[in-house]
Amino acid sequence: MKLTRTQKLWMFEKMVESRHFENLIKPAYFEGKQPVFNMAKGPLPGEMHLSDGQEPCAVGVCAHLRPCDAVTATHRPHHIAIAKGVNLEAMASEIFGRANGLSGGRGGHMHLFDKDVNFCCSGIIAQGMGPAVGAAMAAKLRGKDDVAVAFIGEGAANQGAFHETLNLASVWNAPVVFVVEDNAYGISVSKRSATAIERNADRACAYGMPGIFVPGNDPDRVFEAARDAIARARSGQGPSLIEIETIRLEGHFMGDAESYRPEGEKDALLTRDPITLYRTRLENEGVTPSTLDVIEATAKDRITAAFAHARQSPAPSPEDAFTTVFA
Amino acid sequence: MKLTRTQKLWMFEKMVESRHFENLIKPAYFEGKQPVFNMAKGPLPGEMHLSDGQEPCAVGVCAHLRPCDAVTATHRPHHIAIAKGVNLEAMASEIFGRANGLSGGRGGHMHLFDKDVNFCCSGIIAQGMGPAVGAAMAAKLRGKDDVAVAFIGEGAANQGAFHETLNLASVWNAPVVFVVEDNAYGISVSKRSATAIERNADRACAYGMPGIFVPGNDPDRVFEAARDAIARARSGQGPSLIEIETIRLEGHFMGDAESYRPEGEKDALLTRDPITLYRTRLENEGVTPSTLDVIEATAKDRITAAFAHARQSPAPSPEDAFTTVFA
Amino acid sequence: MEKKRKLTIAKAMSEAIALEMRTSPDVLVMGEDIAKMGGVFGNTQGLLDEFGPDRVRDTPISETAFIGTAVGMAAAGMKPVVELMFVDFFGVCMDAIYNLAAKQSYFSGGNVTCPMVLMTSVGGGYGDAGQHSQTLYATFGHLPGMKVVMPSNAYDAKGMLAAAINDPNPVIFMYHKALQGMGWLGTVQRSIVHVPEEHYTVPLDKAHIVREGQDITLVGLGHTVHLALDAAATLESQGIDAEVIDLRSIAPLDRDTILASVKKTGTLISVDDDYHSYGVGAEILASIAEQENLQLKAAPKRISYPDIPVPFAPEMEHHVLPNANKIVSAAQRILKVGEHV
Amino acid sequence: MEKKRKLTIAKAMSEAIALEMRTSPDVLVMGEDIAKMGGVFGNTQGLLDEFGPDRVRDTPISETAFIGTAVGMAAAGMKPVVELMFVDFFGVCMDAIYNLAAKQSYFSGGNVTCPMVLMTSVGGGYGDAGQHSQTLYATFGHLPGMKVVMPSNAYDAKGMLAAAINDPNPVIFMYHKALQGMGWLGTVQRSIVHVPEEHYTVPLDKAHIVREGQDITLVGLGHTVHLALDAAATLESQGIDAEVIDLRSIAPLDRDTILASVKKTGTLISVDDDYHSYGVGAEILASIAEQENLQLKAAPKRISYPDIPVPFAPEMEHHVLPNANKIVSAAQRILKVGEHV
Ligand SMILES: Cc1ncc(C[n+]2csc(CCOP(=O)(O)OP(=O)(O)O)c2C)c(N)n1
Ligand SMILES: Cc1ncc(C[n+]2csc(CCOP(=O)(O)OP(=O)(O)O)c2C)c(N)n1
Ligand SMILES: [Mg+2]
Ligand SMILES: [Mg+2]
Repeated sequence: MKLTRTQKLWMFEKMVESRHFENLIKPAYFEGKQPVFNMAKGPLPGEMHLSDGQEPCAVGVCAHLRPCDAVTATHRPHHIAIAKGVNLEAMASEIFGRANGLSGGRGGHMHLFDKDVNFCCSGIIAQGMGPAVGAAMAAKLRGKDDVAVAFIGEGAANQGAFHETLNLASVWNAPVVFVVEDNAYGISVSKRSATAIERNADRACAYGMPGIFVPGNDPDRVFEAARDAIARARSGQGPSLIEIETIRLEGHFMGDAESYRPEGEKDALLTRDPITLYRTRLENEGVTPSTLDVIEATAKDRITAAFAHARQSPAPSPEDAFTTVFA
Repeated sequence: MKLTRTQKLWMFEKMVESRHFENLIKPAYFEGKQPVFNMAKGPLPGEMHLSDGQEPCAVGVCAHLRPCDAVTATHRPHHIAIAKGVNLEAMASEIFGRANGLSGGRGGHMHLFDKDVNFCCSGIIAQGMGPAVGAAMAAKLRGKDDVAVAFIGEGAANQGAFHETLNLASVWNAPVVFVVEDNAYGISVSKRSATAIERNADRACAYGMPGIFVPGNDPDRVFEAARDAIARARSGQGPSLIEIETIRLEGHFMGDAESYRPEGEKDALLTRDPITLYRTRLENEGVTPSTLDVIEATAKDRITAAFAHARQSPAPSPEDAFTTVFA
Repeated sequence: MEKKRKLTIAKAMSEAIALEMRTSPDVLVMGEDIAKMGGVFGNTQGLLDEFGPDRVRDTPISETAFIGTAVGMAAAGMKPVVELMFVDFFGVCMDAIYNLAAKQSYFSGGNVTCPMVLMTSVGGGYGDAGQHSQTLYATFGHLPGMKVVMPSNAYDAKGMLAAAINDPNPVIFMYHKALQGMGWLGTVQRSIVHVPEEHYTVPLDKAHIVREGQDITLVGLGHTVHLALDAAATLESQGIDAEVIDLRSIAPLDRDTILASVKKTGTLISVDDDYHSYGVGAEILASIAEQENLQLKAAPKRISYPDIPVPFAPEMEHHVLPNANKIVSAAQRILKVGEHV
Repeated sequence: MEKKRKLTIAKAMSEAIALEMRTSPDVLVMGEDIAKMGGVFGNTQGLLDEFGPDRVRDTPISETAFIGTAVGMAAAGMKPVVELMFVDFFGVCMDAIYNLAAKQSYFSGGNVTCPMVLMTSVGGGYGDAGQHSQTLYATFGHLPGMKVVMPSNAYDAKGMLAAAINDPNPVIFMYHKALQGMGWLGTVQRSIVHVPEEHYTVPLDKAHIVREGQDITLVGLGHTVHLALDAAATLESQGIDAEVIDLRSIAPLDRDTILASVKKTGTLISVDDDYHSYGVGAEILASIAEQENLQLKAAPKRISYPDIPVPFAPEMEHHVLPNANKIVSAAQRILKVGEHV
C-alpha cells in the first residue's frame, strides 16, 4: 500500500483521537483523588498508563490492518485500541467501569477486549505475544490471509515469552508481526541498564526473521516498515520483528514522579511531540491548516462524545461480578 | 591453558569413567523390570537419562574448572558430574536411592547436589541457568575469580529462561559460560523442527556476547573453545555462549524405542562413538595402547567400586522423608 | 452379550480426541512429543497418522509460547487440545494458564471465550522424584476460571475428554500416571474398562458414587478412588460398609454429592495424593464443617500427601504416599472413636 | 515516656533490610524498580543511596532469571532479598520459586540451603483489576519447602523481615497494599505503629492474638486482621466478645494457637481475601474439623474472596471483597444459630 495523503490524514486523525482520549482521562483520573492522591478513589481507580508520545507506533502499524486481523496490546493500550478501531464509547465506558463497557466494567483499562475488531490487551508483560501467534495460526490453518500483530514495550523484550513466541512463530511460519515500542524505559528502569544490546530489532536474527528498526518516532517510517512486514505475513512468508523508537511523554503511570529520569531529559522530550511534528510536516506537504483543524476538531469531538457517553452510563450491578467467569 | 598430553589423557579417563558409569547403570536399571518393563520397579526406579556419546562436552569444559567454580547441569547429568569431580560413591549411592547418597536418596539421578565441588542439576528444562548466573554473581560480588558454567540441551535453548538469563548475565557482566549440548533431539523432537535457526551459538548476538559453535563432538575442540570462554569469564570480561555438536547414543530415557529417528540415523551415530575416536587419535599421537588400557582399566575399576559401594549401602529409613525440607 | 472393548485411559483419551477431530476441523493437538511419539503417556497415539502435522503439532520446549498460542486459537474459535507433559512443569507457564486462559472470558465480559483443553499428567509412586511426581490438584483448583478434572477409569476418560473439548471454557484435564495404562508405568487394572466405540460425554461437574455404603464416606479422585475401593473391600470383610465417591472434578467441586453421602453415613475420610495443607482434603472437610446443624458421628479425616517434596527412594516415597492400609486404619479409628462419642 | 517512631510497613521493611545490609555483606536486594525508584511500594527506599548499585540492583523484566539468580546466590551463601512486584506475576516465574528455591534443601539432603527472601505485594480494593489484585496465599502455602508470611503492622513487618532475611530457608514475604503506607494507596492507620530503632526479630511461625475474647474466634491475616478488629469493635457494642488472631504466617500455619482459641470460644470465623476454594479458610476449618472430641457451639464459617477474577469496577469489587460488616453479620448469625443447637 502506498503512503497516500488520505492515509496520512487518517494517521493524523487517529493520533489526535488518541491524544485527546488521554487528555480527557487526565483530569478525570484526578477527580476524587485530591487533596491526597489515593489511587483507589474517583471515577477512574487503579493504575493508569497513558500513551502520550507513542501514537506513531499505533497508527503506522494499524493503518495496514483490517478488523479481522488480530492485535494484542499491553498495559498501555489506548493508542493501539483507537488505531485498531475499538468502539470508542464501549472503551471509554469500560475505563470508567460502566455496565455498557466492553466487558461490563470487569476488565478496566488494562483489559480491553473488542471481538468485533479482534483487539485485546493485558496487564502482564509479554502475555499477549502467544495469543497473537495463536490468532495468526488460526487464520493460517483456516486458509485465510488474516494476520496478527503483537505490540510490546522494549522492557517486555527481556521476558521469556518474547523468546519463546518469536521462535515458535518462526518455526511455524506464522503470519504475525511483533512490534516493540521502545520508549526507553520499563517503569523506572532504562533500556540501557536492562537490555544487553542496543536494538531489539537485532534479536530477530536469533529467530531467522527480519528485524527492522524504525528511528525517529515517525508515523510515516513506521507505516512503511509495517507495510512490508504485514505484507510478508499476509503472503505466507512468515513473521517479522519491528522495533520503533518512541517516547513516553507522561510518567509510567499517572502519579509517577519520574525522579529516575536524568535532568533535562523530560524537557527535551516535550519538544518532540510527534503529533505537533506531524502536523507541521503535513502543512509543509501542502495540507491546509484549516483541513487539519477540522480533522482535529472532529476527532476531539468524537472522543469527547465517547467520554460523555461513558460518564452518563450506568454502573454495573454488584452481582454482575459473578457472571461471565465461565461461558 | 595449553592442551597438553596430560590434559588429553585426563579427558580420555573421565570419558571412560562416564561411559562405564552408564554401562553399569544399564543392566542395573533393567533388574526387576523384566519380563514386563515397569519403570517403578527394580533398584533404579524412575526415569533414567544416559549420557553416552555426549562425554566430550563435559570433559572439554570441566577441564578448565576448579572445585570452587560452579556447574549446573540438566536431567542428563552423569557425564558432567563425573567430569566436575562429584564424589563417585556418593553419586552412585544417590542414584540407587541409598542413605549415604549425595542427598540420602531424596533426589535421585536428576537431583545430584555436591557442595564440595559446587555441582547441581535438575529435572526442569533450563532451570539451572539462573542459579549459574547467581553463583557467578556471588563470586564477582565477593571479589573472587570463580566462574560458573550452565549446561543445557539444545531443546532447552527454546525455553524462556534461556533468553532471560543470557540477557541478565550480559547486562551484569557475570562470569558465567552457557554451554549447549546439541544432540539434535529434545526427546523425540528434532532440533530442526523446534529451533528457528541452525545454531544456537548464533543467538549470542542477541545478548552482546561471543557465541562459539564447536562442531564434531571433539573433546579437543571443546577444550579450546571452553578455555577461551572460561578465561574470558574469569578475567571479568563477561559471559559467553558455546554450542557443541554432539550425539546421543542411547534413547532419550531408558526404554525409549526411538521410533522417531529416521532410518539408519542411529546406526550411523554408533560409528561415531567419541571415546573410540578419541582413543584412536591418542594412539595416532603416540600414546601407547597399553597406557590407554591402564587408564581405561583404572577408570572402570573406580566406577565398578563406586557401584559396589552403592549396592552395599543401606536404604534410607522411611522417616527420613520428612527431614531436610527446611534447614 | 455385547463384546467388551477394554481400553486403557491412554487409548480412551486418544480415541476421544480423534472423534472430535473427525467432527470438527477446529480441534487440533499441540505439545511436546505428542506427534511422532504419540505422547510420552500415549494419549495422542495414532493422531499424527490420521490427521497430519498441521493438526497434530509437536512443539519446541516453550510451554509459555504454545499455551499462549492455544489461547489465541481458542479466542479465534478453534478448540485446541494442548499437553503440558507433567503438571510439575506448570511453574514455567502458569501465567498463560491462570492469568490468561482462565480470565479471558471474564475480562471480555463473556465476549471472548477460551475453549481450550490442557491435558497434563500427575502423580508419583514410580521413583521419578520431586519434579516429576506432583499432583497439584489444589494449585489449579484454587484459581478461578478453569475447570479441573481427572478420570479414574477409561470410560470416564473418554467421556470427560469429549466433554472438555466441547466445553467453551478452559479445562485442565489431569490424568494420573498410575492409571494411564502405559505398560512401563504399571497400571491399576480396575481403570481399564469397557469403552463404547461411539461418541458420548460424561459431565465435568458431577461426582460419581462408585460404591454405595452406609457407614462411612470415602472421597477420592483419580488414583485414590482405587485406593478407597481397595480399602472398602477390606473394610467390608470387617463389617464396615464404606461409600466411595469419585470426585471426577476438582473445580467445580460437587459438594452436594459429598454432603448427601455424609448425611447418610455420618462421617468421612478424604483421600488424595496432593500436598496436605490448603489441599483437596481441606476443602472437603471445610465444606462439611461449615454446614449448620450437621452432627457427625465422628470427626472427619483427611489422608493426603505430606507437606514435603516427593523423595526419590521408594522406601521413603511409599512411606508417605496414601495407600489402602492407611485408609483402613483411619476408618477403623474414626469409627471406634465414633462409638465412644 | 519513650518517643513513638510511628512507621509505615514500607518504611519498616526498608529499615529492616538496611539493618541486615549493614550487618552482613552477603545481603543484597534485587528486583524491578527497587533501586532508583525505591520499589513501587516503597519498601526499598533509600537503599540505593546507602549501599550502591552493586548491592541494590534493578533488574530487567525477567523474573525467572533474577529469582533463579537469587537461588544461585543463596546456594553460595549470600542472602538475597528479591522482589516480585505483584504476587499476580508468579505465573511467569513459579518454577524458580516452588520447584527450585523451595526444593533445594531437600534435593541436596540439607547440604545446600536457600536463604532467600522473596518480597511480594498482594491485595486489591483499589481498582487495579484481575491481574494486579490477587493475594494467592493458598497457592504459595500449599507448596512445600517455603515459608509464607505476611505482617499486619509495621512492628511485625520489621521484625518478621529481619527474621526472614536470617532464615536459612526461602521465605515468601507478602505485604498487603492496603497496609503498605504508600500515600497513594490509602492505608489502614492501625498498621502504622511504633517501631523500635534497633534490630529485633518476630518469629515466623507463631500466630498472634491481637485481641482476647471469649465468645468467638476471628482469624485473619494482613489486611483482614484489621477487618476483624473493626468487626470485633462493633460486636463488642452488641455484647459479643470476639478474640482476634493474626496468623502472621500461612506456612507454617500455627494450628495450635487457633485450636486453643476455638476451644475457649467454641466457634470460629476465618477471614481472608484469597480465593475461596482450597483457600486459607478451608485449611483453618479443616484443621478444626478433624479434631476428635471437639464439640463446637456452632458451625465455623469462612469469609473469603469468591472463586471469580477480581473485577475492575468498584461497585463489583467492593461487593465481593471481605469487609467488617460481613464478619459482623456472620458472627451474629453463627452465634444465634449456636443458641438453638
Ligand atoms: C511479568 C510482569 N512483570 C512485571 C510487571 C510490572 N510492570 C508493568 S509495566 C512494566 C514496565 C514495562 O515496560 P515496557 O515493556 O517497556 O512497556 P512501557 O511501560 O514502557 O510501555 C512493568 C515492569 C508486569 N506487569 N508483568
Ligand atoms: C519445562 C520442562 N518442559 C518439558 C520437560 C520434559 N523434558 C524433559 S527432557 C526434555 C527434552 C530436553 O531436550 P534437550 O534440552 O535437548 O536435552 P537432551 O534431553 O537432549 O539432553 C523434555 C522436553 C521438562 N523436564 N521441563
Ligand atoms: Mg518501555
Ligand atoms: Mg537435545
